[in-house]
Amino acid sequence: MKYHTPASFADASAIAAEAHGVTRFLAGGTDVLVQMRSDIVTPEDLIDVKHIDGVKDITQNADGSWTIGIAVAGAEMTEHPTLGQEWPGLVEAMDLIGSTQVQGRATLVGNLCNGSPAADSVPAQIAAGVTVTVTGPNGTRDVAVEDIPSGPGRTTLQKGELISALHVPARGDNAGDAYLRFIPRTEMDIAVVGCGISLRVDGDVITEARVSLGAVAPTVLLVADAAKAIIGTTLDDAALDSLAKAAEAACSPIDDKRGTIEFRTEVAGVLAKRTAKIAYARAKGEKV
Amino acid sequence: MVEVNLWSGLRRFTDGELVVTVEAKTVGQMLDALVTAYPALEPVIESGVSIAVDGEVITDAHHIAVKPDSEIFLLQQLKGG
Amino acid sequence: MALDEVKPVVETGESYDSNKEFKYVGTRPNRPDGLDKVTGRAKYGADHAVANMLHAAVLRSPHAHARIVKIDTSKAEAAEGVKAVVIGTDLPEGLTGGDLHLQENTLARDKVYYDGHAVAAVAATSALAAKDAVKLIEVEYELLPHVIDVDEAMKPDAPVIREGDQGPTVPEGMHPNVVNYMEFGHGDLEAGFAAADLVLENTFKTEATHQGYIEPHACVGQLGEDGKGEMWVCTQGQWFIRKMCAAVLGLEASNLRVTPSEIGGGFGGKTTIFSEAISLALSRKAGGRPVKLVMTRSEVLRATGPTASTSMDVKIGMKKDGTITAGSVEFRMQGGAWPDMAPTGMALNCAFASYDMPAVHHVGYDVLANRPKAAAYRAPGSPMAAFAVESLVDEMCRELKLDPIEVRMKNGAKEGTKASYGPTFKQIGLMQTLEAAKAHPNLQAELGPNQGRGVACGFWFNHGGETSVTLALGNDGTVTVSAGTPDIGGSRASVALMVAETLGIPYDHVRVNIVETGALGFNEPSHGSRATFATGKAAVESCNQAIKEMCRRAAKKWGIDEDAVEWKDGAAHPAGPNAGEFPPMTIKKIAQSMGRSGGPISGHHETTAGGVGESFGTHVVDVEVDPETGKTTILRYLVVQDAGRAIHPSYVEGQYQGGAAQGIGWALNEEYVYDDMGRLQNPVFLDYRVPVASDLPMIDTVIVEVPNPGHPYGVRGVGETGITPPLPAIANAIADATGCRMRHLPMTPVKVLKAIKERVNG
Amino acid sequence: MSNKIHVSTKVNGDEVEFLCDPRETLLDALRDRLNLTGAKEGCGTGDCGACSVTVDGRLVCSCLMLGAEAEGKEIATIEGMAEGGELHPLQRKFIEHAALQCGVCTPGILVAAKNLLEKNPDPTEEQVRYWLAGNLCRCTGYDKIIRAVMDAAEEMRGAA
Repeated sequence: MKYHTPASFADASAIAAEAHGVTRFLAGGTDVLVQMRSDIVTPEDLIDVKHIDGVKDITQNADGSWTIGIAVAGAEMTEHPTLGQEWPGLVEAMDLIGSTQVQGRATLVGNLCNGSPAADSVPAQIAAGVTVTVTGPNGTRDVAVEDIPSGPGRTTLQKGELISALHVPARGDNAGDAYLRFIPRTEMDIAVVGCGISLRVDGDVITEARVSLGAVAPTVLLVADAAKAIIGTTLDDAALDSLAKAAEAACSPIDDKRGTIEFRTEVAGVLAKRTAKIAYARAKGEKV
Repeated sequence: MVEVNLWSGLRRFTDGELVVTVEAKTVGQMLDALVTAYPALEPVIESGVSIAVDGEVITDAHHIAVKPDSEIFLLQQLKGG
Repeated sequence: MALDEVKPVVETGESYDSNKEFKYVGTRPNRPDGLDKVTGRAKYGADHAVANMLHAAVLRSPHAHARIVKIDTSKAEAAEGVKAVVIGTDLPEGLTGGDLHLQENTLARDKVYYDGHAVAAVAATSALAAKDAVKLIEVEYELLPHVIDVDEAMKPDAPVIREGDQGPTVPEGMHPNVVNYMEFGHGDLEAGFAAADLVLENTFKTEATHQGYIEPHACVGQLGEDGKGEMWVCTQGQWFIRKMCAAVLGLEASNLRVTPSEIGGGFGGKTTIFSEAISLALSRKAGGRPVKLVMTRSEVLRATGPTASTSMDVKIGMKKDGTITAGSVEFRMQGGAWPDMAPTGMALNCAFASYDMPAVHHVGYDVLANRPKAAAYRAPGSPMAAFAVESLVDEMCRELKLDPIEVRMKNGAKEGTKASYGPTFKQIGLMQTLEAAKAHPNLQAELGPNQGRGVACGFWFNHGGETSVTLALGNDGTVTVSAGTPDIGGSRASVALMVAETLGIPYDHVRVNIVETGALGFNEPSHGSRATFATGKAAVESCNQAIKEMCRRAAKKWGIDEDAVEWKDGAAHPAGPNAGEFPPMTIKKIAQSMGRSGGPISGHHETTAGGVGESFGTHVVDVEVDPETGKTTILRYLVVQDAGRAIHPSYVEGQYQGGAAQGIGWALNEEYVYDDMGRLQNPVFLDYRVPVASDLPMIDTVIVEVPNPGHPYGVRGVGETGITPPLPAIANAIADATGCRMRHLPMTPVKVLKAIKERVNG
Repeated sequence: MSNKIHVSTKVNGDEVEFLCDPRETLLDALRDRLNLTGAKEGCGTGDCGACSVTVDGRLVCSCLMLGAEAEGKEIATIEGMAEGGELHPLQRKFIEHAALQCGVCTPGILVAAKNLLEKNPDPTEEQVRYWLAGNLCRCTGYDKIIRAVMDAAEEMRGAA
């Protein structure tokens, strides 16, 4: 295995583009090193992107949007003084991944590029409308997060491409987000079901919403029907019930060691309701 | 002579007897005497049994004394964790 | 040998008066090895490195059951840095019985029996080189049908795992996978059931769990052409390692010197060998270079010794007033692909041990399956048995609207009870644990919606076993104790306390060393809750021997009869006014002059320790179950257990808390999950879910002390009983909270939610 | 093997350097190259925390970081926790509270707990439990560990 420490995204992309064998980018390494250790993947070229300028920065832009460096660790997001006030769901989702130790290294982009349908931060990213900049041999392009994963362990990134920045929209007024997941323990598990919701209210009425579900399909889902079920409502019981139904209807999960089809479907509805309540309360300025 | 209580699964090796009487002063002698009286018990005893003498479970201590009034039970072998 | 020639050495029923006031016993000093363990200095299995050392890696079967057609190791042998490769046929032939089984499990010869079974191993100049070389070994397998589930393995059409291993007690006509059969009981079962107002019968299942010690198995083995070798290894028992490695490799036991490292947890799983003999075989092949072999976590879960999975039928009869009239069980347990590994016999013996019953009957089957060779796990068999019996008792209490503690007090075993497994109990403390549980404030805590409380009792025999201890007096009056039972949870401290108490010297004047096999007589491992009991007892006897010698030296000095000298407070004293007037001669003074008064002074004791006292416990747990997700949260947990006497109460509490935590994991989330191909699906801590810190509340403890008359300080042994009640206690609490009776462990959210929905939907 | 990487780093305040294979983890480097065996490998997958160290003050699993990544960093391990001959209050409290049984998870838990108290000198029981959720202990049921951390925190607050 060759270990590279490029100083620019262009160099990183070039190394990957020219590589002949398996290539991995190394940011936090909390997935890559596990795969190496477990003999699942031993890359021939490992490209450490942490020596590129700006990858550890969290920047709020003039329009209120955020640019998050691709090597920013979960703990750095949690400790940021204002990011979590605007996007608590996104920060909490990232914070749920692994242990305190994992938080010291794991990144949003790594979580996304690992391609797991159960990735905790991804439903929150999708709900928040996060986009990424992809750098490749042919320059850069911007892509919505929901268009990155293409199946378990797979992404739409092409040979030589890597994510070079992550953009979180401006939060704006009267809005809130939340992420909840179900795990059998209190910590240290992979989500059996995850749900991220971001919404905006006008008074008591929900005017915008994005609902995303994890671990219930081959990729993390953006569930338009679930959002429709609560837009225009005050999140009353009927709205919550139709939200749950829409969430359940979107599920096409598998039976595995972590959960059954029946369980995942049922709990997707339960979590959607619980997540929506938190996001709604936050949008209305309540402390949750 | 001492009385030995067997577990009921051993009945088919002892002509149906569940309590047998043998001549012995130690646990080891008691086991030997059981095999002499009922040769079919040998593989069972060879593969390992525990013995309770007066309420105390003994695994390997075949030197322990048995007396005519001792309460003796043969048990499945007990191993600890 | 004629009967008269044999002089019995030990009688049962030795009785010590331990109802005394103690100066050291029962106190909580810092443990002697604490400093090394909080500074990172303590050396565990993988922390050892020696000059010229090679590193090993093991190739393991990806199949649950297959014939090995061909192994080609040539590419691996040619790889850079590789110094030796071994396969099963490199090991000596002709072994039988348990030794053969150990050898087969060390390296498969003709057949692989489970996913993870070792097939070949490489020693190379670095761990990475060894790991790379293993991938170059080519194995051709002929796949065979496999079976994982115990009930499936007993069916007539189940694949045959081994031929010719059926024990003599197995009834004719049973499948060859049934390798042992047990049956025992007493009383008139039918009359008992007839006398009952309520007879309930149900089937319970538990899945295999792993001890989950945090330290993977690790060793450094060195073996020369002359058959002499050394081993550094993390183990519960260095003599067992020596005995088993010698048997597997055809060595003379005393030519192998085994040094135990500090041990990072064992819980029964480190009482046997798995890969240790491989390091020696590789070393011999590599010209005697030392070989380090460290398992990965995934190897630990796939290829060491988890506990049995079970399928259990229980039937109990109860009168309206709660009197239990009869009970019967039939347990089917698999312990992997080799016989006598499932703890069926012990499970049966423990099943009704907490009850005084006029009629009991037990039937058990030991069954083979294509799973790893089971090892002991904390009170082997007892937790599963308790789950089945204590769940059914609780079900009956609920149906008859009786208080679960009162019913246990009404029927509980006590001194004089004919135990369910035959003999008559001496002093035991079950009733006292029930009384203490009843009086505990946790019983008064109010329960909210979706919350429930569960109670259960548990039992373990405890164990004495083969034990050797020596104690040597230093020239300044301090003492060194050489013990053979590795210190897993503070036993150096408890042994030092008993020695300090017996000799009347300060605790920190006693150093307890855990020594290698060349330095002491044989010792069984630290298993069966025996370290503090048996090593402690032998240490006390060693003290007594040294005291006798010290008194003799004083007597000689004083010119009086040695019987006229007594030992107290760390000094020899004239026994009474008639003995003459001499100032006490302290241990320090005797030690300083021992070279001149007859030579070094030591004491030693070797015994198969008798006088074992059983330990009972009662647990009370409060849970909350999320009705929408089926997730159980432990709100409060109480452990009450009879310790006999707590030598170092902090470490007794630690055993109670640790046992409860393991039981909680077993009850709720831990299990071996297999796919259709018989491959283990969760050989990582990510998915083999042991409890984490945020899963648990504080675990309340009450130490009950009903001294064991068979131990000089009343010790019973405390390590194991604590894991037995949590399984049923939590099931009973979940039933209380939800109305759903969970009969299949673990009680995962998936299963609990399903049960809740089925109940709600009728 | 020709592609070994030369790494210069600081461990417990001391400048050190080592050569390692690019595949070797920081844990491998600490244990096998620098003979600092206090950090343990319990799982190799970041699930047990026995290998916890801090890198530039950030708590990490050293099994989830490459040795090569240590270049220019400041690493702290259990071996550096006692200053001079004096135990850190956490180390002392762990012994006093019997917060260890087998002790193999102890170095990782101490390193993690120290990092917590540096960030939050007055944590609640729940905060301690969640902070340490990635440090598995199979012996104690965590009770005495949590008590020892809380007690050490209290003592340190008093001393501050």
